[in-house]
Amino acid sequence: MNGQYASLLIALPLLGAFFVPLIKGLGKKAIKTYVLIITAIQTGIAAWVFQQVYSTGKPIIVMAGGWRPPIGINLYIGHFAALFVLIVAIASFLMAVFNFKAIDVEPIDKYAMLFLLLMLGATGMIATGDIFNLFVFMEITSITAYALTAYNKTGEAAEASLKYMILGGIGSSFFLIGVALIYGATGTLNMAQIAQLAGNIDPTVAQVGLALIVFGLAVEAELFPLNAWAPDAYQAAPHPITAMFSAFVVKAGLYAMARILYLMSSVGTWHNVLKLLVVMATLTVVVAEFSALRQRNVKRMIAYSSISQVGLIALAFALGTQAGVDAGVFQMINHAIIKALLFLGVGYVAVQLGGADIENFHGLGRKMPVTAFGITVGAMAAVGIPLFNIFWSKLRIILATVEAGYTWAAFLVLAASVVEAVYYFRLIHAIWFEGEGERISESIPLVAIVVALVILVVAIGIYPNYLWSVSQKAGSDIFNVAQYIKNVPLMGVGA
Amino acid sequence: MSVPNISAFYFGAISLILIGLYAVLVKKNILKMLIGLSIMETGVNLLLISIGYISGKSAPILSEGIEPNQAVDPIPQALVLTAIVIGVATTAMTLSAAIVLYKHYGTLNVEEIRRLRG
Amino acid sequence: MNELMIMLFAPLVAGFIAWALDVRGIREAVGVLGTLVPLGVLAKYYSTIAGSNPEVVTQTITVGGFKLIFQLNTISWYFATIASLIGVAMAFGMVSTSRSSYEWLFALMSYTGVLGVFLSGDFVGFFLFWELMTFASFMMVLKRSRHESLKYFVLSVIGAYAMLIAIGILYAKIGALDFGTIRQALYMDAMLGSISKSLTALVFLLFLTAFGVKAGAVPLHVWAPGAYSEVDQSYTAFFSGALSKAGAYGFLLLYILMGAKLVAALGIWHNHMVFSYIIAWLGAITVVVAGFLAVLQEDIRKLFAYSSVSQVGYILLGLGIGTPLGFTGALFHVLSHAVFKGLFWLVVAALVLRTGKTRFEDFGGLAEKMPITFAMSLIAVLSLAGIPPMAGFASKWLIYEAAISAHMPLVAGAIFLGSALAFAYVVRFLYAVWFGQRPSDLEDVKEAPLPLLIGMAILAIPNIVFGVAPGLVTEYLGKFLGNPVGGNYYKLVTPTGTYNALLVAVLLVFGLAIAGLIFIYGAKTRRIPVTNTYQSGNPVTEDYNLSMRRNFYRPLAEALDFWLKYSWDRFYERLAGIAEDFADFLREGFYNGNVQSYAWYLAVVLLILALWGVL
Amino acid sequence: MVSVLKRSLAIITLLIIGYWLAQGLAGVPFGQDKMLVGHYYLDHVKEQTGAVNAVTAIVVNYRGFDTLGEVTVLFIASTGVGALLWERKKRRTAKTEGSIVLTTGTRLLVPFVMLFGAYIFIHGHLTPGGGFPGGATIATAFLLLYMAFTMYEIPHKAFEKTEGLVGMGYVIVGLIGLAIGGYFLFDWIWQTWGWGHDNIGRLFSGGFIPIIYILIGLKVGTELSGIIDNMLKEGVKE
Amino acid sequence: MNALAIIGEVLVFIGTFFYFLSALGLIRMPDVYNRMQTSTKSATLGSLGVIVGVGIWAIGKGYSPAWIVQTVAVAGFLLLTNPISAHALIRAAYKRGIPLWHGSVVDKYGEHLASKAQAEEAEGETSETSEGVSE
Amino acid sequence: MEEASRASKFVYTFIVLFILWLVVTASLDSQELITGAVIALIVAALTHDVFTRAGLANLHPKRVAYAIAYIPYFLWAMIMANLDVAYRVLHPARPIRPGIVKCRTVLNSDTGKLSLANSITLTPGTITLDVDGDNYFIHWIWVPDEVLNAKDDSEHVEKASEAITRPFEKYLRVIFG
Amino acid sequence: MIEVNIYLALIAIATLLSTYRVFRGPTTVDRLVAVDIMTTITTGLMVLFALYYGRMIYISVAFVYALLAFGGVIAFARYLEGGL
Ligand code: NA
Ligand code: NA
Repeated sequence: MNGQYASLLIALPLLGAFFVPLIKGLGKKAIKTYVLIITAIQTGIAAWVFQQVYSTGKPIIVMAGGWRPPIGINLYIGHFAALFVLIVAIASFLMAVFNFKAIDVEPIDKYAMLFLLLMLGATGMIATGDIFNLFVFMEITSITAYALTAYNKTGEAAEASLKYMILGGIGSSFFLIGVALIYGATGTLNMAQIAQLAGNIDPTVAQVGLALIVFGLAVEAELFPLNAWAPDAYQAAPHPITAMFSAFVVKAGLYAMARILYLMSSVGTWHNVLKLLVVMATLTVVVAEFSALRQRNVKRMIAYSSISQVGLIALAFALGTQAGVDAGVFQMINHAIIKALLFLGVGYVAVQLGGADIENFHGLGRKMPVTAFGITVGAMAAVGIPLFNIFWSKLRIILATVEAGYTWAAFLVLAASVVEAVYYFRLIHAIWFEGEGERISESIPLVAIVVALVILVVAIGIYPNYLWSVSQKAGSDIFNVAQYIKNVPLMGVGA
Repeated sequence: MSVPNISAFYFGAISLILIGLYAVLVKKNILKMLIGLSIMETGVNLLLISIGYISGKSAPILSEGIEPNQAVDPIPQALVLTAIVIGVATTAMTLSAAIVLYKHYGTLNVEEIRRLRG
Repeated sequence: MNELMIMLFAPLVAGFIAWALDVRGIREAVGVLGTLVPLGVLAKYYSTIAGSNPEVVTQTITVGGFKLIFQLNTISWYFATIASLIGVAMAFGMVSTSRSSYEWLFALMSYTGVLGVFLSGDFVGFFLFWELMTFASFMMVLKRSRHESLKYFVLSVIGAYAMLIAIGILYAKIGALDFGTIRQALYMDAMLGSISKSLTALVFLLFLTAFGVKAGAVPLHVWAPGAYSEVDQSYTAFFSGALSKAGAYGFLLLYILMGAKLVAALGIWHNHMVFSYIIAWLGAITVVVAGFLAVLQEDIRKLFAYSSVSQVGYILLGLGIGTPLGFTGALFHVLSHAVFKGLFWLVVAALVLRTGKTRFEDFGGLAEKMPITFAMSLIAVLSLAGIPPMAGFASKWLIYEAAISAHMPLVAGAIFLGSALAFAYVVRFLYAVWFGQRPSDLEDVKEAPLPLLIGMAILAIPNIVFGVAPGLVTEYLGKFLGNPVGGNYYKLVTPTGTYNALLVAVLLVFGLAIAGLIFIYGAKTRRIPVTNTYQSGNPVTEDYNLSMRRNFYRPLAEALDFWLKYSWDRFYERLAGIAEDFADFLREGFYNGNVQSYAWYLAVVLLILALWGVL
Repeated sequence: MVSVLKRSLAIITLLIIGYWLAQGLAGVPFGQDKMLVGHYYLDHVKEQTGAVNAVTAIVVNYRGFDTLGEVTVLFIASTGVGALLWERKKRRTAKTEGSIVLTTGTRLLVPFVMLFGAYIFIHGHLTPGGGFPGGATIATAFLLLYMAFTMYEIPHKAFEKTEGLVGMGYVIVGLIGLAIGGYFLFDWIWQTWGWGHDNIGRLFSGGFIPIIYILIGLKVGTELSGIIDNMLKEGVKE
Repeated sequence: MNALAIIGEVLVFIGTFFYFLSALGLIRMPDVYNRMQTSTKSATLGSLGVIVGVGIWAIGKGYSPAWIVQTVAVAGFLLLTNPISAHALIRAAYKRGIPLWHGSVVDKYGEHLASKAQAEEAEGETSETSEGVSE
Repeated sequence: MEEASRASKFVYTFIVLFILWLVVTASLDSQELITGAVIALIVAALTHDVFTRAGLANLHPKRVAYAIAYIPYFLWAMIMANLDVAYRVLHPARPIRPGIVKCRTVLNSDTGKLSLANSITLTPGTITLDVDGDNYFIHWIWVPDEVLNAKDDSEHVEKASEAITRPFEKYLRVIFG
Repeated sequence: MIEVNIYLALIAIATLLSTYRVFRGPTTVDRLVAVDIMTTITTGLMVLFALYYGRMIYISVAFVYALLAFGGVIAFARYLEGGL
């Protein structure tokens, strides 16, 4: 099989989604199983792609339609994309298992389609090498997200979805203005070629264009103060979807922001943009942590926690150093695992006990010990306790931040982390040391997932070497723009 | 070209974008805000199309004797086609959500639609 | 070389096994075994470290792109061995006092953490194990008390993050994380001065915060009384005896890594290094403040908790003196505090286990019921009170000598005052618990169980051995510190004085005799009828009933009222309250639910971008 | 008062933002030739894709990947609307019948509108049409039916299945390209088989463009109709 | 310039003039009903003129005869649809209760609707009473 | 007028659609013709039932002839209508006397009624407001005296129909039956 | 091309007047009528542009436009009378 078969990553979820109407009549269970199978196959393909990229050390360039860039749209599946597409697939697979327990609202066939397309959207955003195609995949992702946010059809769900739509709509419109400006200035949409030409763009155009693109993506990447939609959406969305939002949807936006940011690094005002982003990212962390502090709804609390962690990743990316980007990628992976675990756990509790309010978590250790254990491990990892995975990435980020000269940012972020420690502490205490309860039987597949994720968390915590080397490769995929340009076989149109 | 001299098309496009954004920022009825979003999208599409225009050249359909060097830039037009469809899709979604919202809340006033907060 | 790893992780792995199996008997056996391993490895390396040709045992592993260095050298061996000793004692104690595999897991995890801190030769490992030890000990507290554990946790996290930033700054400036390179670079930079004074001061302040929290230095001590009381008391032996020493070790590290740079940056004031002077005063204040507070406690756990804080203050004080003699004293006190305070806590563990009581007023006359425990506590009392020939005396004496020879009379005064206070509270402990009238519900109290007694014995022996032969310690430390103390195994000679431990040991016989007399006659003379009379101007009533067992030091408390009404505890709580109010304000104000406001946020960001572009 | 302040603030803010955007646009002068990749398309579109309409060639062939995404977006909207407005049983909300003028007009127009829709998407490579306007036109036919007849409903199941099948058809055309030409969405009809090379400018040309546009046209038509259907109904209590 | 071109151009001119008239009617007439009276007809005729005019003009300019076919098709389409939309609009106006201009002289439709409603009401009442009796 | 057979309807629809295809494409290219035939077949198959009731009967030569004759007649009426509009719009006094009148038609077929309504709408001063059975309700911009002064309803209808519907009906009755 | 400009001027005036009615109302139907007129005028304008550029293909654009505008107006009208 040649590298072009990596396009199956796009084709399969699409085929999978389009096929759902034909099996609509088979019943809920069949459709959920079907989704599980599709995500499993997707995981297989992603694993193959990952193996290809990491064993050869070369990116796969998928040329849609057989046109060489910049004539056609190309997918750039380098070290980062290969890694993250795999994460997207795995997370989707796990949540497909969770669907069996968590999703009961009709119409299930629509849910299944949207579920697959959410996976598709994030995959496309991460893989694409074309800036307008990025817009298209971003819209696929966000419109799917809008629909899924509202899927429960409660008033709150619709409210959350509308908020998301309005803010996302503004963001994407301005993103598109930015794309228009950059296109007007360069005459191309191919990312590699834009990177090549970025230095020659009229400085004003470049400044406005870059700022607008970053602005648009920052809405998706949940940067303060553009993230006000996020807690509501996280809270209102079906539990597996919330986990997917946190595990990869927001990351796709974040990655896209980082990718474009670094591609445009030869633009004159680049460093100013970075500074602004550092401020925004730091504020994201601080505000989100403080907002989580007194939440009564645990799902919302973890949503805020997720936002703050994402802010941390954004901070790492905004440092403009290799160390920062590597650390950011590392944190991305770890955070995906942790938040999948946490949202899975919290969602499962909400399903079993009828809500995600903190009262439902009293005595959870006795009621649902394995889930409780998973949530606890997730919480402790999120705080950054050693022997759990986040410790390493957080450490990396702080070191990189101080190294880049943003000691104040490190101060603020860590101060906010103290707050984070407090609210997770409260959660853990509620779970293990408050309240009473009878043992409830826990679903075997979910328990298996929880345990697997816990093992992963601890395994990375104890032996982070492999993942760190992967992160470094993925990080330099983003940071090393010259290599990126070299890797894309531009046919030299207009040059 | 300096700011005061930008073309009428750019001016129109920016105006549409700003009018749309104004509606989003000021109107209390969520449907009006959504209409504002649509106006913004229209403005953006106009902007995209305007960027591809080349004075004195024709549509990039190479029939009726039009040669490649007589045509305007086809790319923005292709992009706008896509953007329009995406806009339609977004609008459909927003309206459905508004319908569901209205069913549950009985209002479309943004200041009353805030059960999720904090 | 893998022994270092085995030694480091044996307790952790043992803890996990104990936790996972959760079978009574096996759990305890595995736990004890796990704590014994490090001691064995350390013993094996004694000759390498302390032999005529001292070698440094180094092991390097790469984790997550960081090179983690573990070193067994004179200092780390010393600290690790102390920790291991307490660790073993703790394990034996826990066999009797703990029924929870949860506690076994985290107790042993914190053991690994402490060992890791001492053995780390680089900041990543140091930070990692520091966090691990903090986390594990926090989990121990969490089990008993939400409030105290939260306090401990928050302060610890603040400390840890302060350290992280300091590490980050050093890394940013030096580009390395291992102690060797950092030390060298900072030594060079003391002359080059490429790292600014203010930045150096910042790093110092951050480390001070980090280590100060762990050592329980005032005003960062507020977590300690609660945390030390609200865990299994066998574990407190380790908590107070070994874990708090990590803070002391951190201060020592400051000297080793940054000493020259700190002197260069912060300067000298009246012949004292400024940074060092700060540490000394931090120690002195801690000694006195915590000493007073210890005296005023009515709960034996709280008493020893404050006592621990006060005693660690001695160590800081000794380190702060900044002379080799000071270091010797401080490091010696690390050992002696560990063994006597560990012993105390095991005694407390035994008392709590057998009586279920913790307040002075509930105790009395237990010497007959628990004679061995009493004997053990007597050793501890003597050592803590600084009565020769116990280890406690030798170390305090050295610190005192160091303060005098460094011309720090105020600091020396603090030591003196601290000792007086210590005497005051241990005497009360001795009397109120062991002598006097036994409450009727304590008639059935039995002697402490055997494992606990073994644990006590493990700690009692060093108290005596290093008390009688303090030269063993000073000679070992002298290798590293340039032999500031002369004499032999039994005799210490400093520039300003001499202490012959052996001679004093002879006097011990008399001491024991006196104790015996007190014990025998105390029972007959103790009954003091409560009359409606006045003592020191205070009426003696039911609720103002001064006795050894109740409100004994209340007049002191009243005298200190002007000061006691300001509580650091309340200060921190108010701070936390402000933070929470701020959080709510932020949350309600920013995420106000109105999507139009949210749209405005977007517009404002665009406006900022625009202004930044237009202007 | 607050409202006036808010309005003025909004206007000031927007004017500054607008000025900033204008500043950026001033660097991309209107009416000038800014093409880089565009030239390539114009120069090669006929021989490489067989389409006369360069925009179509870009949309379906050169940047076909975007269009696949675009199709997906509309599919998502249709699915999402269906999900949000889902009820176990639904009924039209219409209260007044259309007059005979409207109903008869609709009867007359519907076949023609459908025919015209088909015309638009089949001629996508020759005229400014394509799958989306064609599909929208077909949906207009259904819209007219909904307007005129209060009880009218599209055949949902058939439409949903068509949507799915046609979507799969698009992906499969792409996959055939992968199998035959080695690239996803490769135009095997034009480039491998060489069909229609002597027909440039006539209907039977443009490689797979007409095929894809037929698929898109049907898909868009059914999807938009489905959206209309969903929005014109409300749930019925059983 | 030949005769066809001139005819075409004149038609276009007439058409645009009617566009103008149509819009003017929109302004000048007092209520929505009368606005539609003036504007719908003029706009349709204007379109007819412009569109067919373009077709003829194009032939005159030597373009392909397909022009006239296509323009006539568009014109025919407008001829069919414009009155339908005008009808739908005026009906909507009436059904929404927009009152006739005060100068209106007769409203047969209103009378018709009223009598219809009356009949329906009577029918409803009888059925109700009959139900009541049967019980 | 009776309902035609399915086949008749289908063929009729196909023919109309194919002609429309020719008009829309404005081309006689064989490829267009083939495609047009196929599409017309498909669309006719889907919609013939909606499109027509009379089927091929509509193509009776007499009807076609009348239809062709109707075009200039109607156009003329329309031009007159617009001159009338021009007069009313441009006249400074704005001479209007509007009202809604009622007419009755003799036409039976739906298509006929539609054509009548559209014709009315596009011609002098009248817009079809609603059609209810055989009754047409028409907004008239200048209700003439004889209609206004009718003594009863039937005279009103008679006079109004005389003025509005009759002129078209003589053609439309033949064309649409 | 001066002639074309006369036509454009007339069309522009017509559009402006209609726009006035769109904003002025007073009823929704008034606005809608104005919009309907505008769409009709725009259809004519598009055909005129086809001639201006000499591209017949633009006529089909006008056609589609007229069709969609018709659908839109009908939809609004039916909505206003409660027929949806
Ligand atoms: Na959008
Ligand atoms: Na119209």
